[in-house]
Amino acid sequence: MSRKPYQPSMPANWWLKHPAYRFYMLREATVLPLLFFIGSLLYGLYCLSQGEASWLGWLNWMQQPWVMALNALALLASLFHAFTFFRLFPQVMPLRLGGRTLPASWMVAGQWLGVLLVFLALWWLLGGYHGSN
Amino acid sequence: MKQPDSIPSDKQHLSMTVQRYRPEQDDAPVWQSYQVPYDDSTSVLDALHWIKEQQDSSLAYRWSCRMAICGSCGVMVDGTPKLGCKTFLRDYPKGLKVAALANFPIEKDLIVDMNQFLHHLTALKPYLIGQPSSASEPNRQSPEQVKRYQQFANCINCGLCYSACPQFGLNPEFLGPAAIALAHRYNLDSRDQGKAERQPALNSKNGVWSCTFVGFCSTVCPKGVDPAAAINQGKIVSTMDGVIQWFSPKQLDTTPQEPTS
Amino acid sequence: MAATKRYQRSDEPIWWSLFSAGGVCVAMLIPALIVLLVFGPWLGLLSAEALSYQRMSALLYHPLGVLFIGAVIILPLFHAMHRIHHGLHDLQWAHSSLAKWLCYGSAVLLSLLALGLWLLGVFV
Amino acid sequence: MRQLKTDILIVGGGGAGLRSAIAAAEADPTLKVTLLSKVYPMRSHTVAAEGGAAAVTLQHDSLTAHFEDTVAGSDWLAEQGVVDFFVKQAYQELVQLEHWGCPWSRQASGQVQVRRFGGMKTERTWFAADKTGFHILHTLFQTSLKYPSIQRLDEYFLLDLLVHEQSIVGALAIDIASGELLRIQAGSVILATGGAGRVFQFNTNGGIVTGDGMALAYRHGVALRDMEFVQYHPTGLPGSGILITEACRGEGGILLNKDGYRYLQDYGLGPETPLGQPQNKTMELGPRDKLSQAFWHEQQQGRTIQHPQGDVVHLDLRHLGERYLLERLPFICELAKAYVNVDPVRAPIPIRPAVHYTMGGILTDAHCATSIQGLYAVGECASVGLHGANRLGSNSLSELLVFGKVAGEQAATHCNQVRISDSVLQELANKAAEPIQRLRQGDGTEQWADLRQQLAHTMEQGCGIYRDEQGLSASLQVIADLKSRYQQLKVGDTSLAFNTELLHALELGFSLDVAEAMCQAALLRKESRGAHQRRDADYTKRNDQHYLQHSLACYQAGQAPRIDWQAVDTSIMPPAARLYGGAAKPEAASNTEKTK
Ligand SMILES: Cc1cc2nc3c(=O)[nH]c(=O)nc-3n(C[C@H](O)[C@H](O)[C@H](O)COP(=O)(O)OP(=O)(O)OC[C@H]3O[C@@H](n4cnc5c(N)ncnc54)[C@H](O)[C@@H]3O)c2cc1C
Ligand code: SF4
Ligand code: F3S
Ligand code: FES
Repeated sequence: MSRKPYQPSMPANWWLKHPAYRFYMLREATVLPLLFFIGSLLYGLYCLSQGEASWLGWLNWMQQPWVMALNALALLASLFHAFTFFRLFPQVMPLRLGGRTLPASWMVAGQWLGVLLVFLALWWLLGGYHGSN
Repeated sequence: MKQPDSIPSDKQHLSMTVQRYRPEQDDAPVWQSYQVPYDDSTSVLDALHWIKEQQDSSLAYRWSCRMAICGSCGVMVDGTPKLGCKTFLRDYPKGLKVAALANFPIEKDLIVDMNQFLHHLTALKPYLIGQPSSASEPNRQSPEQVKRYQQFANCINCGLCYSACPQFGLNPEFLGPAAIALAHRYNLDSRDQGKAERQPALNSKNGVWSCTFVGFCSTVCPKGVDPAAAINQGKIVSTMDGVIQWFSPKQLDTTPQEPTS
Repeated sequence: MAATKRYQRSDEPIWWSLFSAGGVCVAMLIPALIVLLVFGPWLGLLSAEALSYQRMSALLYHPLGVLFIGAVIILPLFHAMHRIHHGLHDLQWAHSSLAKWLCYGSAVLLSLLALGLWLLGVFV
Repeated sequence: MRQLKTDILIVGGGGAGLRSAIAAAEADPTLKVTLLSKVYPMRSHTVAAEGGAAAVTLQHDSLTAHFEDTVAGSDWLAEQGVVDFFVKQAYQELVQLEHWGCPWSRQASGQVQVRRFGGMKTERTWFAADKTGFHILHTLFQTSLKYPSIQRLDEYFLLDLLVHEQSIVGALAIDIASGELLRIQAGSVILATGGAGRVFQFNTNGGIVTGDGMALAYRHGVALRDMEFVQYHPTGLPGSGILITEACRGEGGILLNKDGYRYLQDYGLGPETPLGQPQNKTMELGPRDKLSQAFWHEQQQGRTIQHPQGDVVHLDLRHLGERYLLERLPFICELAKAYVNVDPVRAPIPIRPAVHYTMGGILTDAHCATSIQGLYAVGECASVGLHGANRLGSNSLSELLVFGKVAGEQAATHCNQVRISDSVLQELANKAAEPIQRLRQGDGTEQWADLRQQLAHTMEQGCGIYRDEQGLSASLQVIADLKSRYQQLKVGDTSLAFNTELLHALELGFSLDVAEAMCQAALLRKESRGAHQRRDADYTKRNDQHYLQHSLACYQAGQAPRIDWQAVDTSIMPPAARLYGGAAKPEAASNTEKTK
């Protein structure tokens, strides 16, 4: 038989082979540091339920250098995630206004504005004003 | 590699490494390098022609229109899927590697088996389903209505997006970017009433749900089709479809699986 | 083309919806939350009193606190476990439904834990 | 040798082949329709058509007007009965395509929009942006998937027709992927194999356009009609020949020589129209033959522009503005940027004439039937009689649809029941397989690529925009020589799977026959008409007295073809002068009166 198709297979490290794939994997990997932060929150939740001393212990724990370092990583990861996620949004849900599609760049900018507003709101909620007096 | 005599000395040349696979003698693809003359307008396809006509007439590759519209000439250039006729040597002054499209079985040299792709395309009923408003006159469709699906109608079936998509590489049953973009094109067409017939395949595991939004499919698409957008819009459609099915009492009895005939 | 293949509806819409909602929360809320909670005191954005036990339990054990739990713990959990589930497939480490059970199962369990802790705080 | 039995075999998956497959499947769903093509259908060259498809659409337009434009465009060499049928059917066919989902460009009201096209009095060209052929082809291909009776053989190459006692009984093909031969028994066969533009050096055609079907029918005794008429498109890119659609001029693009002068007014196409106000049949919207000839004269007089890839003139679109260009001519912008590194928004596009279309082809009657019982031909490979000496842009896409339908229906009703014993069929198939066996074993010294290069070169030299006796004779000599060298061909690739070298060699064999028919017919047509222009002193004018006739090239093994002549149907509109630009106005009006 003259036909003998060569079946390619995906090498285990395929995701290292192209910048586009590395970018993708990095995006997916943002959830790892995120999980650490969620863990921290769960721990905090537990401590809060255990009374004041325990809560203070958690606050202290959160200021440990290694915890801070990992959470700093989580911050970077969440920002990177936001960067990728906001870019996808206009693709998944193109918004139309009066028969025209809203430019993607506007939608991305709008979302970053949202992040800023959320920050301010949360700051206010957590008592950011206390610091200012 | 020694420079063959037939290269005009006044032309620049570079090294083009081409993947060869001769099913009748090779067990796996091998690489072969050629010194190729080029100028500002030499495309990868032109270079392949040059090799075939001057160096090795057995080199096999597909092509037809040489103007980026027939979709024949997809190859991997330095690991990225490209149309050979729309990729220019001037952009690779240090040389380049040309291989068969990734994720497809290689038949010979740069020719891959496209049948799976065609099969997926067909599975999604990519044609208008429904009755025209009049037998003898065209349907009306406003430019805005055309615009809604036009982008997805521009697919030339080149398959580059399948080579770009690792999910297709991992799971060849995944219907894939172009096929889903085409289904989406018809679903968005104001003249079409076939969504219900296409949806079962799209709703399935190998439909929109195999996609993890790698997004590389849209990056490599030579026609700006943005299949990633089509698929991920399709995820919303599929989710809504599921919700509707869930809440509609009539549908509760019937299984969501449907024969596609 | 008389393919009489039967297509089975995927259950992904459920996970994907949770994943997407979680994705929005992670992108919108988590950066601000990390900055404030982790670096807030350190940067002087928040006073020590702001994060006191009294204020925090008042805020969190407010009936609306459950929304907070949902937005910064539960949905992000599903977001993360969804990506891990697909990541395992991408890395060709696990294709089995076991991986799926483990991923979403742990998201469910941890979510229940979070809710439980919250309820504990609210009612005890 | 594998075997297959089918009712209708269609060779060619372009617009013509697909349309006839659908027509056959609709005519009788119980018939087995087999669609065979050497490339996947959507790779067929119909995909490259940019401009549009013609049909009378607007209120103020009329069938008579479309008829007149086509006949005048053909320089009275069209079959008028056929043209009459065609203009009446075209609209319904375009509507049919709309019903199948073709994304035609629309007006704000939702109605289909029409654009101007060269040689047409009125706007009547339907278009889908500047990718009309692409959208037509994909719409047809996708629609064809609906019909269970259509079975495709993708990437099968037709080697020969099997003809028994003047009736078609099947065909022999090769499965390109495996190199296996396939004997197909068929009740009727439709050839829809496209044109032969690749026999020339500069052409707008894809690599597959090598005249295969023409040559095969011709070798079996079907005449090739009007082969001397080869259309040069005035606007191809230098080097590649890639087409820059006529729609650019329809939208208002202008042609400039090296002095920035709109030279067409010097060639009977004036008066100059104001910028941004193109007028039908005037200046840039004159017919293709006239425009290509004007380029030739400018070149002779040194008024063309030097470009690294040869002499060019400029196609200027800048005044149309970026937004309009991107909406109406996006593909042109893309092509110009990629292939000549010019952004049409900012700079004029260098262009030159390139061979575009073969008006002639396999002789058929008005129902697409050839002289072989059960063998039909349709599309660019056929000469049904629509285009005569010069095709009008946008008539051929409509032709594919109108006559594709006719061919499909005819093939379905006349699916002939020739009884043939298996042994006779096998004998025919064995004989048909001989050439390829010979090529496979060939141990000569000649390279396919060299011969093809020389063929293309001599055609450009001797059989180009302007021809004369000396040049044509020289080309015929070269071709005869190439044909004998062809016997010494060596196919270096000995593999079976995807042996594209072998296929190129076969195509070259077809091309040589077709090219010879072109030159021989051109040599004997001692007049100038439409796309056929002679420079010999006595032949520079149209000569109705002697040459208001079709040429028929009849195959003669081992020598140049015999040329017979066939009367033209001029029953509706008697021959008149072919006028464009300002000169056409009063004339056109009186014509209309005459025929109404
Ligand atoms: C660049 C360009 C632009 C054009 N623009 C327009 C326009 O705007 N308007 C207009 O009206 N016309 C236009 N034309 C002309 C028109 O597009 C063509 O005449 C028409 O598309 C030809 O269609 P077809 O179906 O006859 O052949 P094709 O589309 O060329 O198809 C031929 C088919 O035959 C098959 N085939 C050939 N040989 C073999 C073999 N040996 N074995 C098996 N299969 C074989 C091929 O695989 C292919 O499927 C244009 C042409 C070109 C080149
Ligand atoms: S979507 Fe783009 S990349 Fe994919 S097949 Fe279509 S044109 Fe090619
Ligand atoms: S690359 Fe693949 S995973 Fe989805 S977005 Fe594109 S189909
Ligand atoms: S040859 Fe047609 S797309 Fe490249």
